[in-house]
Amino acid sequence: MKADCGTLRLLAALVCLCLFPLTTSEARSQQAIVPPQNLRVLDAPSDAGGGLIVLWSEADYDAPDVRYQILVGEGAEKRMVAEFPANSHYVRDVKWPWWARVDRPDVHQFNLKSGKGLELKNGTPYTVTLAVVKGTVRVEAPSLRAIPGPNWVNWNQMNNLLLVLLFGAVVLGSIRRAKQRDIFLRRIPGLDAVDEAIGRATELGKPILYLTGAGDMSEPATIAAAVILGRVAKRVAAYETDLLVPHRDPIVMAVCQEITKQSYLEAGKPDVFKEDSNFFITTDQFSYTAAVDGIMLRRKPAANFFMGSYFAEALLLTETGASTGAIQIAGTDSDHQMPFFVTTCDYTLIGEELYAASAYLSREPIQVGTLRGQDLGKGFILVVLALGTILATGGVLFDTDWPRIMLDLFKDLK
Amino acid sequence: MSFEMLLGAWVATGLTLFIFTFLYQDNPLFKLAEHLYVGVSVGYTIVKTYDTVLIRLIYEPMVTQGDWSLLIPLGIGTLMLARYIPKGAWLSRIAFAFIVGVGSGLAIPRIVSSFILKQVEDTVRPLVSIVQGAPTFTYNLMDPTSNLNTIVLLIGVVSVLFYFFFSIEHTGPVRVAARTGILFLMVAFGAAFGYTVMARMSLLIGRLSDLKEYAVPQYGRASLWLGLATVVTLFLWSRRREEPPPDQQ
Amino acid sequence: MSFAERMLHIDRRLIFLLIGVCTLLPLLYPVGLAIKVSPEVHGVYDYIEALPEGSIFLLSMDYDPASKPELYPQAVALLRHAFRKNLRVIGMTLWLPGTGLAEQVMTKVAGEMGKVSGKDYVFLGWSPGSGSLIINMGQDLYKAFPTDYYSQPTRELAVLKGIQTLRDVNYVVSLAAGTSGIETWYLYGKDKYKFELGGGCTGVIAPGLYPLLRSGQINGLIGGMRGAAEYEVLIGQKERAVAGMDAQSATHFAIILLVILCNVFYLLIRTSPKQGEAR
Amino acid sequence: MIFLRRQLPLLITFVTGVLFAAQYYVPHPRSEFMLTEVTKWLQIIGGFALVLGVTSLFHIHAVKIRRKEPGWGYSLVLYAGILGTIAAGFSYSFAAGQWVNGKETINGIMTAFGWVYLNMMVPLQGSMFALLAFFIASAAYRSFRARSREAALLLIAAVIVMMGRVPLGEMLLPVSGDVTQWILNVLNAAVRRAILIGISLGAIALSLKIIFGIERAYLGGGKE
Repeated sequence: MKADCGTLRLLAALVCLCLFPLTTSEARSQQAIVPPQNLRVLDAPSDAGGGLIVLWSEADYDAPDVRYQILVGEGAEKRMVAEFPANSHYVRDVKWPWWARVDRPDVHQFNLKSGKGLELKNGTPYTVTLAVVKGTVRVEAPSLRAIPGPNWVNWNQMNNLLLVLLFGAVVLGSIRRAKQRDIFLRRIPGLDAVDEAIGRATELGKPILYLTGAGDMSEPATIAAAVILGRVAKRVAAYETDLLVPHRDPIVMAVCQEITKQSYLEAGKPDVFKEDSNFFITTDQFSYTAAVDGIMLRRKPAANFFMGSYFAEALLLTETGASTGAIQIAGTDSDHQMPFFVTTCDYTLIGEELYAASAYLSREPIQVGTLRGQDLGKGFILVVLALGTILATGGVLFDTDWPRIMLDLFKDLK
Repeated sequence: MSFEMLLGAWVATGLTLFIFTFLYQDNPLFKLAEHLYVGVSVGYTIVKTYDTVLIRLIYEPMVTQGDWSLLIPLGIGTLMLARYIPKGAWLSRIAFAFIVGVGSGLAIPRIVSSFILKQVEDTVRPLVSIVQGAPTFTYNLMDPTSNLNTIVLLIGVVSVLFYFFFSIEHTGPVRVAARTGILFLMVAFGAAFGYTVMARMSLLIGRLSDLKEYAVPQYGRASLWLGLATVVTLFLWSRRREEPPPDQQ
Repeated sequence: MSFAERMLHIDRRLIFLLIGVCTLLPLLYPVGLAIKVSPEVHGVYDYIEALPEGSIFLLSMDYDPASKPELYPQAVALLRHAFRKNLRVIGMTLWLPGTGLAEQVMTKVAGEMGKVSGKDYVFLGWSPGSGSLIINMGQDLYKAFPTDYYSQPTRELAVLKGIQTLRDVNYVVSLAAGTSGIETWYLYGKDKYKFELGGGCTGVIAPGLYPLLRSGQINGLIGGMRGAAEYEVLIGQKERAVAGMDAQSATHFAIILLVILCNVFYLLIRTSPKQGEAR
Repeated sequence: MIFLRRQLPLLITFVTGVLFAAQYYVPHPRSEFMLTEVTKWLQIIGGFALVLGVTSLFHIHAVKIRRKEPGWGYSLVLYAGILGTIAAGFSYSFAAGQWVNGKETINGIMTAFGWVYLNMMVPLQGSMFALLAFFIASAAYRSFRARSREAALLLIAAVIVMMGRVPLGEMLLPVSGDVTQWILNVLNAAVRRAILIGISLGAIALSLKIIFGIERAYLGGGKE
């Protein structure tokens, strides 16, 4: 094999020497065809096995009209599995982050994977070689053997792991901190609107309607709705206004009943607490809606609160409420219903504002800490966006590659 | 036309019209159709769950293919049903713990790569492009990837993120950013609003197309006859009620 | 009560009537307005158009009867296109209540194109789990669906020859009416198994999918009945969605008119001096 | 016993959570095998969860019927719907010559179960949501007011999109189509992206809290 190569190389050199005087102007692409240098075949990293990578140095003759061929075989017999122009397949073309790169960017890299027409079994040695073809000239590099095998770590995803660990630490740390001392939360303007609406209902001597949404007690929006109900009930108790809370979920009703009772107690008005202010209607979406609409039309509440998660019924509820002239305050994380809440209600707590309002009121360390942790996460992303844009722009302006050192960290490359 | 198809057309038309009577006001015809709807959906769910889960996913692989490892999920699933036995209810927690644990574990890294890294990656873009070898600022609004749109997008993402900041006071520059954020939010909600109108109208168009189809003589003009019958029933019902119906306004 | 207030308090059933008429008239007397095709819909169409014969196309019909008018025409158009290109089609759904509709559309379109179940296409039906189902399909398709909807063992089906996991599928399109839809297919599917993903969805969730469209996580998006109509135009078989577009135009303009009227009256009430408190 | 009831579930959540989060970074076939098996299990357990979902409905309406609460007749209708559909699902199809077993069609012949689905469930659910079209219209007239500058902006954007998404709008005002595209592709995408990032952070935080046993609401239900 070695001898073969030597002869070929010699032959190629001779051919080139003969041609040289004719081709001085097209020098580069007409370089001598020599076997590829520094050929290496390795087990592909970060995979479940069944993959090999072939690496070799760039050559002077790398041009579109020269082609590389990859040959693979189990024994001595090899067959061609890929053929491509010589100016393609570099390390820099492989979509791997910089830390997972196996060599310098200008080295050639070809990934062999088990798939259509090729089967690479783990643990089996394979013979791989590379040939260069130009016109009728074909030279082959010495064959190499490699064994594909599975790996325990996918290095391409390490940035993902790093971010999970970082964010996890931030969230858990914030919760711990919130347990030790007070964390600042800004006041949510929507809460003023809540107080105002209760005040107005008292003036008019009309009841207040409070809905907790369609979710069950496992949904963050429902939990927030229950917390805010506590606040509303406390105010309502102080003013001795009527409170109506129709429910769609028996468990949510039971929880809310407790919360309401507690609020009346805290307001020093346990005697005005009515057991039936929280009541269950039905689980069916539209039956519930029809029933609540009926309550709105008959009792004409002065203020309607829609907190929690809502589906298509949202519009039916708020439209009827708006037509009775009630002040309407909504708070929901159901983004599909948000437009309707914003246009039909006087004030809407949008998405996370609902959780924030609940954390603000409850001061519960887990809620407050989580909110703080998420804020820090958002802050981190904001910094990445700003810095990343500057670096990316710089990279284009100055035609450099080094901004990748940071940018790759925030890409999903696998 | 077969008898089943004819009957089907009449039933479908009738039920559609019963639901639509809600537009007049809440009434027994609507309530009937609504409860029937819930009942049929639940019945359908039960039959499908039986057929798919018990037969196709458990029985067939276990008995015909001998995959006895499926006894494990069967056991965990049964634990879940222990919820209904007061003394054994705590057993269901083991099943929930398993589902929720695996679910959370599966979700975390995938969310990071799909919805955080991918989204950040697409937002972080150079603010200049190379056009014919020279750095140029592209400002074609209709090209979503032009540099101008990249800037607008960046401002939008940043300002909305600022709006949802809760642990700092909204004053000074943060206030400006948050105010910009709310404007962006409103435009996006507007777009959602327009699109939702389209969606709901499509549903109505779909139902009315069906009614139109069933109004042809082959179907015995089901839509027309049943429409008439519904109106008459509704009229009689509202006359029979002692007190006048409460004003819908 | 001022004029504006009286106008705002007209019986809402009159408005219901207006919308009913605006929908019904164009359905009875169609005009056939021209429909422009958007780049989002072209994304899906072009990709299917470029797939070589025999490629694997998976259509996941993740909707229930509530969204039938929007997504059923999309499913019909996509299946017609795929069968016409002689792709091997896998049909399924993540939504239990949509099983019957999905089965109906598969058999209907396959029947009209002369395709045979098991040979040219397979309908896998519904299976529980959503995310875990998709992962399981990505790991081993035959484990996730040991049999198809008709209880035929999937391993023996000619149409699935050479397919082991989702990695071997060339194109997945999810027609989604909500969660357990396009996002789920990305999160638990494409993220790891790297197939190409396209989407079709109801109008309600369409705006929320644009971030994924921009970042290339989905290569196209067919939005609502309008999207379906565009696809019908592209494959040259204009049907229900195109027929609905006139009615869609009429109702949209009716709504726009109503919104404008509402705000005019609202402004009138607000600016009238003694009605400061009126709402 | 306390351990079994309280600590064991938390321990299971912690171990499975960490294991399956870590699995993502481990491409080894053993880790992949574990993923294949456990997702298969989850699929089956998911089916059991569905059963849980519908049982509370049975209970609520049974109580209504037993106590003869107002409207208990409708609860009977609901039960009839459930039982009728189940009966159809397990009936014998004479046309196809076999048991229906939850199939809508057998060899291209529609079964009784398929009939119930297509002629009852599909029109009922479809019509229920079609009602919303009417209510959007009445809300458009009665309540979609520009109460504030923000709401005004929302309505303007809505009107543009409503015009730009229908042929008539594009014909009368050709620019509306392009403006709609821009709003959706740029302004809307920016907001949705920020919301998506926010929601994702929230979801990750929640999952982490569940794994570390800080959030236990999901364990609810059964008494200790």
